[in-house]
Amino acid sequence: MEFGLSEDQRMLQDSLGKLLEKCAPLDHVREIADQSKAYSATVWQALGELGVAGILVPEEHGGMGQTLLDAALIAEALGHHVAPSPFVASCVMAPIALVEAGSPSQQAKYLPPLAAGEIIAGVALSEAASGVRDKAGVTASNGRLNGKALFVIDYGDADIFIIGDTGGGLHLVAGDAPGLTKIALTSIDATRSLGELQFENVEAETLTGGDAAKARRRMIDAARIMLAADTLGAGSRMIAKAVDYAGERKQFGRVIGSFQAVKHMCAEMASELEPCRSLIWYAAHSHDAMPEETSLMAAHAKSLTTDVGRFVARTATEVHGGMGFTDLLGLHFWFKRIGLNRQLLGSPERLRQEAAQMQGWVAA
Amino acid sequence: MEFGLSEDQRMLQDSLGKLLEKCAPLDHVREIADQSKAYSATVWQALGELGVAGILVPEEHGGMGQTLLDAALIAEALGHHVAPSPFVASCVMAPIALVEAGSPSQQAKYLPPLAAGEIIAGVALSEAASGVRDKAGVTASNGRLNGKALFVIDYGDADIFIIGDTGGGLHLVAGDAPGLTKIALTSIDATRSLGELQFENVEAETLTGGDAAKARRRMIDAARIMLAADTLGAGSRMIAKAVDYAGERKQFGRVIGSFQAVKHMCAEMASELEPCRSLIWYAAHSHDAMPEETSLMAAHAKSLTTDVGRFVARTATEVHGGMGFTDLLGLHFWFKRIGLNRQLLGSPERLRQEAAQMQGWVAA
Amino acid sequence: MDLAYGPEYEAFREEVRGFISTHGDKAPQRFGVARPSDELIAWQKLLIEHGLTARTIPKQYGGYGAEPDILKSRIIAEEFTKAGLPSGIANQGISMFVPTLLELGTEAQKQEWISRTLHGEVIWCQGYSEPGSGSDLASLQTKATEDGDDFIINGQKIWTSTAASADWIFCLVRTEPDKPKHAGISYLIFSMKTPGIEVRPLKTMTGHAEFNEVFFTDVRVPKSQIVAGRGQGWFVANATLKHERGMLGDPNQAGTRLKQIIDLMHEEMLDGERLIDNPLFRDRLTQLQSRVLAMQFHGLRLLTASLKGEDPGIARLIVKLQGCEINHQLAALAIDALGEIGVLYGDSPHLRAHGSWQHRYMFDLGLIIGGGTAQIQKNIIAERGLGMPREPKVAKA
Amino acid sequence: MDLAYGPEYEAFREEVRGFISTHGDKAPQRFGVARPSDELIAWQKLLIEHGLTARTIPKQYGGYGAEPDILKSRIIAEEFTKAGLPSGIANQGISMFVPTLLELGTEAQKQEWISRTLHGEVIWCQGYSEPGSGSDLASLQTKATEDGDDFIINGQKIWTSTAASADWIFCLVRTEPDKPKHAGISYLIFSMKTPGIEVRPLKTMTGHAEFNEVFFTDVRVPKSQIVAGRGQGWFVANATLKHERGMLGDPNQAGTRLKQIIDLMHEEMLDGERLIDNPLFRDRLTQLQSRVLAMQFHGLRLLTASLKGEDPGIARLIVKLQGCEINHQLAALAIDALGEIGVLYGDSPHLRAHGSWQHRYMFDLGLIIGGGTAQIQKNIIAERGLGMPREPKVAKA
Repeated sequence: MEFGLSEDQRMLQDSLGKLLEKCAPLDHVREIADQSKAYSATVWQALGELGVAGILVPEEHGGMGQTLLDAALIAEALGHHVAPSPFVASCVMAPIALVEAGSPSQQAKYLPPLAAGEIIAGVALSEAASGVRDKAGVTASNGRLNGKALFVIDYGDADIFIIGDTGGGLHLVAGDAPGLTKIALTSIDATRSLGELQFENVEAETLTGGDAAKARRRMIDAARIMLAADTLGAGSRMIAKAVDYAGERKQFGRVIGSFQAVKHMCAEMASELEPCRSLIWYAAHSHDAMPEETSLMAAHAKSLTTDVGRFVARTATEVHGGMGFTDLLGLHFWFKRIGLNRQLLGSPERLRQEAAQMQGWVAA
Repeated sequence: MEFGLSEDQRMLQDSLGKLLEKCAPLDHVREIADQSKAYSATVWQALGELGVAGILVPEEHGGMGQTLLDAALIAEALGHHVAPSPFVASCVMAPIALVEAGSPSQQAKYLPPLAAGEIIAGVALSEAASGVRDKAGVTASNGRLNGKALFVIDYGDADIFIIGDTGGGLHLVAGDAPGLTKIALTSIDATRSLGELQFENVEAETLTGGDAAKARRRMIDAARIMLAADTLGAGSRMIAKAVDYAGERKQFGRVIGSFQAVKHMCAEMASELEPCRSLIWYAAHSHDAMPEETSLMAAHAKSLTTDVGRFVARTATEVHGGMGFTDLLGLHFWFKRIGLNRQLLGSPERLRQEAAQMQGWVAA
Repeated sequence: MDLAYGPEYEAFREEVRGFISTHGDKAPQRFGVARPSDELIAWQKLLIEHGLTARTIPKQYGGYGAEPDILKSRIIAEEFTKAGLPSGIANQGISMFVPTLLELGTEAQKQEWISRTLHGEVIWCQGYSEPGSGSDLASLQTKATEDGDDFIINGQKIWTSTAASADWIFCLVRTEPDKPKHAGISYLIFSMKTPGIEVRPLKTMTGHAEFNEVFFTDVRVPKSQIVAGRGQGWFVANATLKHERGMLGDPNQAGTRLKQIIDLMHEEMLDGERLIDNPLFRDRLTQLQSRVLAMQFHGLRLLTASLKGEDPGIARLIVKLQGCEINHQLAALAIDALGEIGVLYGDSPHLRAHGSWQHRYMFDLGLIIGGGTAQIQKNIIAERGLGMPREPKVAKA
Repeated sequence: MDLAYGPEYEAFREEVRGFISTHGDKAPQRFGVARPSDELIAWQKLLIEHGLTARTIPKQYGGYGAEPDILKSRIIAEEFTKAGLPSGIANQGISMFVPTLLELGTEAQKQEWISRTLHGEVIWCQGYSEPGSGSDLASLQTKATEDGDDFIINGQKIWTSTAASADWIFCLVRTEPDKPKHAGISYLIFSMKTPGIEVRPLKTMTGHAEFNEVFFTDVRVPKSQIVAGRGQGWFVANATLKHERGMLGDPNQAGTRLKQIIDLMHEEMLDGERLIDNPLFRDRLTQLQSRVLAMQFHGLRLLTASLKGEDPGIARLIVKLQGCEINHQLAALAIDALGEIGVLYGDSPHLRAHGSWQHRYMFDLGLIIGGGTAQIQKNIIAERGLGMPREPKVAKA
């Protein structure tokens, strides 16, 4: 019985932390954001050297073959450093899609370059996970796609896209396929890239090697756990920053961290966020070890963590006073990262409704 | 333009406050509660001398003919003193029923003794206001009632009952009518009396002088405003008690009211509760002056105030520490009064749903 | 209780409506920019002449010279809002500096500044907060050293909203460094063109530079440009801040936003269903409606207290805390109801309402912090409103 | 990560199950009363003999004498809970006094008390809190004055839960009034039959007397009945409180309550609809389920840290605050879902679950306050967990 991280996992956390501190300092994050770049090539390359791109890709395809808990630790570190890098789609959802639903030849063709970080994959599953807005939806027929997909993750400069259609299937499309129109979507979070894809009779490679419905379920579950972990990382960093700032900033002749109101704000943040860590670990672990529990646990993990995340983002900003509201300190990068995580792939309200449905609590 | 209390209303508040301080001290409240009495005859009589029983009864029937805002000020004072007295049913709902739906002879028969406080009227409208539980419901046919009514207000020792049936009608039944079985219901709040009525072919006097459906609506609206006002009174008393206690109790060498956490708890209570006062005033005023707005305003006033009430009841108890949890200080009488108000005649969730329906926000 | 305004006021309302129908077409279409356009200046002049702005400011200072009448002011505001017309120039010079000068300025200062400020000829900015002095404003460090008949000012101000376009600044500086912190401050006014002043835009989390930092390096200001005397600055600043605090947490603004969300939830569709049909969002909407209504009626209560010259006590102290929080919660509901669309910003496709909900969500957080953080507000409510003890003095370490 | 217990432990689980199927019928049906019945005493003896309670307490003190093994303890707890059997006598003597004595008592004290306490022969109560000393326990005023070989005790204790049925008390008293407050306290044990002790039941807001007040008037106690020496009482008390704090906020208790609410919401009908079909209550239920699950897994994390001998840091400090709050919220949801039925109490008709939801709603508020108020918990989390500064010392007025 061990509910905790292995030595290897702690080392992974450690080396990731050091790496990101070095290659993704705030100034660099700001640079990427100011230039509206899709991601930081430096960070992506550095992560690639640690094997992040292939973390979930089986070893026989050149990956690390690690568990989703390892991926969650990476997501947490990325959130902690507001790292401007692809991850959720390209390193988590796409490998799962190919492993679960790709044919052997599709796996052989795409998994090795994904694992090596040579190609980036965007994923379009928003309509399945969050519901349909603005008449989005992609239909597949005779290997051709039509319609549009919104909120494509890791969209910017993606080489391939994996698209969920309205019928439960999964398809792979080249980033430069004829008939494909790409429209960047600007969100509050300038550290990650979102976009819209419009399809006019676009040629697609359907994933035919497994149960696409199951693969989609597992992609969405995994991505939700990643977004929760990203918020955990961003939130814990905001708490740390608030505690640090409160220990330095003086008002009325004393550091503000000695005022009980400020202390209690910090204590409340920590005591709300810390249990989320345990829930995320469990959810991530279940993806490999107890897959029948994962959908429920992923829904719980993301809804609780992103709700707490909103509270932390706001409260940590308040602890920083006016400085927290400026662009100068850059605290808002974490605030916005948490804001985006909350809404992507299922809002808390929607996830709780799904959780109720899974448990048979909703009358047909 | 004047949104505030008149001189007369301030005098009413003042004399009521003094009266209740004298005739309903905590020891007396405790005595009534310990002996499980329906109400305090002393308090009831003293209130009667001020004209409380007839506050809403027209002057031609021996009452004061005042507005619902005056009644709300009385309810607030009763909550403030956790007064063990009939009021909401006997002094508010029953007079409204008779004025709106009683025939001239019914009015002449019942309003004067009600106004004089010589008889007490219980009212059974829970099923219409809160929904049906445990198969409650009263049917009327040929002047006879059958079925059962739960959560009858001002139940104990009532001389007459006004009953809402499942068809939208209102009926008057003598407290000792043959076939009527009376069962007391014990709630957390020992200062007010609730009961169940079971009817087996009970003879009833149907109110035939007006629009019973409209009368029921106005009875429920008025009662909800009274319950909100009662919570306002009880809540503001709990805040005052918390502030006082925090100013006396010393821990760690200083009064606890000088700790910022305690100060902020008190500030939060006050800043949540104070706007409720304005909302209650408006809702009560609308009952006389803008009746088309009342149902919506009553729903808002009761849902907001009783939600805030729960927060205040809990927080004021916490400020009192262990002492707040004991029976000794008697703080729990207010806590429980607020608890009962919250659930009676429509919970906050239900009231908000009704408010949405009234505004056409719920699809048919 | 009487929610009617009475015949005298309804007659006044008709007058205002008459003005609007006669002159409404002269109102500038775009407004709200820091520097008033010629059109807006002309409009302001027209309004003053008709007693529709600067109404109670004496004629000799360029105002209309009417007796104060809160209801008439309210009727003017109601009618202008209803007609969607700008109610004249709105800036810190008019809302904060003019009342301060009326209360505490010398006759010469009033003559020099009030009329020109009212007529949009002089634009002011406010130099109060400093990077090191936020909640603890009295700890400000900007120094004014004596040099003959002048002060030499060195230091830095922050959160100065219209600094880039302002002509003059009203500014708190430390003139007596040896006195206790509250007693060493003076209130100076000087031209923003004085050599040694540098204005840098201050970008906030919204991505926009709604504020500025202002740096002073050896800025020379005649001693005569002081308001209310040396060491009186803290007193003057508090007179000014009274006017600012009244502006934050306006419940009518929340009412407008509530209406926008109600519309949004009727229009937006998710999976082919209107958002208003989602019971959870609808419940939150109704809950916020309760709070907005309560604060609107609360505003009527405060208005009545003003009319009667009564001190509304704690009822007044809670307005900023409640009002800003409700606004922030309204924005949060809109974002949540919009789901993934709610995170879009800037000039994104699919953006709703120009991204204003996200902007408000962030900017309102700034307002919760600014003008007295929520923590300071709670201190004030507890200490002044509930009479609880002040924070005890800390022992010297 | 490995949530399995492994073969050794699964074998142990089988042993426990074997015991339960062989001996389960000997378990007393009713338990939880302050004074153990003969049946419960016999059951306790059987459990100790089989190493199912008092497992790690040395044989010479009447325990089973096994090596500490957190997982085995957990397995025992799991199986007994599953079977609905009492896991032996549960009282403050066993949970708090015995571990304290093992850690800090003399050999003679251990010999005298531990076995008899474990076997239900001696029942203890705890004399810590006083009316004037709640959060600030160290300010306690109960005096123990020297008189030859004895102390004479005068004062009052409160929140003493089993005082009425207890044989002995472990009690904090002030033996050195001149020393700083933390250094003047001693930990005494004495018989509740000593002359001068009066026990008065203390009724709480629930209407029940779950606690007592204990009054001491010239109570004579031999000086030898001290644990760990004079002036060491604060140190001893903290050793004891460690054991108490671990018991508050148990996530498995919350899990049991959650299941009860899930059942309740499936069974209860309002207007002919199940409560589980009300989207608002269902959402709150699911939200609380998230929090309960998080705290259950959090418990596994703390268990793992214990197994490894690691300090879980802040993760441990938050348990009481979170756990008690979640329990309180669960009770609030049940009450709300029950509507008007939710306010019924005592022996009312239509009452559900014997009124236990209202009882819990109130009692849990007591737990939020007791054993370190939520405010004290937040201070601890901030100061010890996050390393924030302590409240500064107040200047003498």
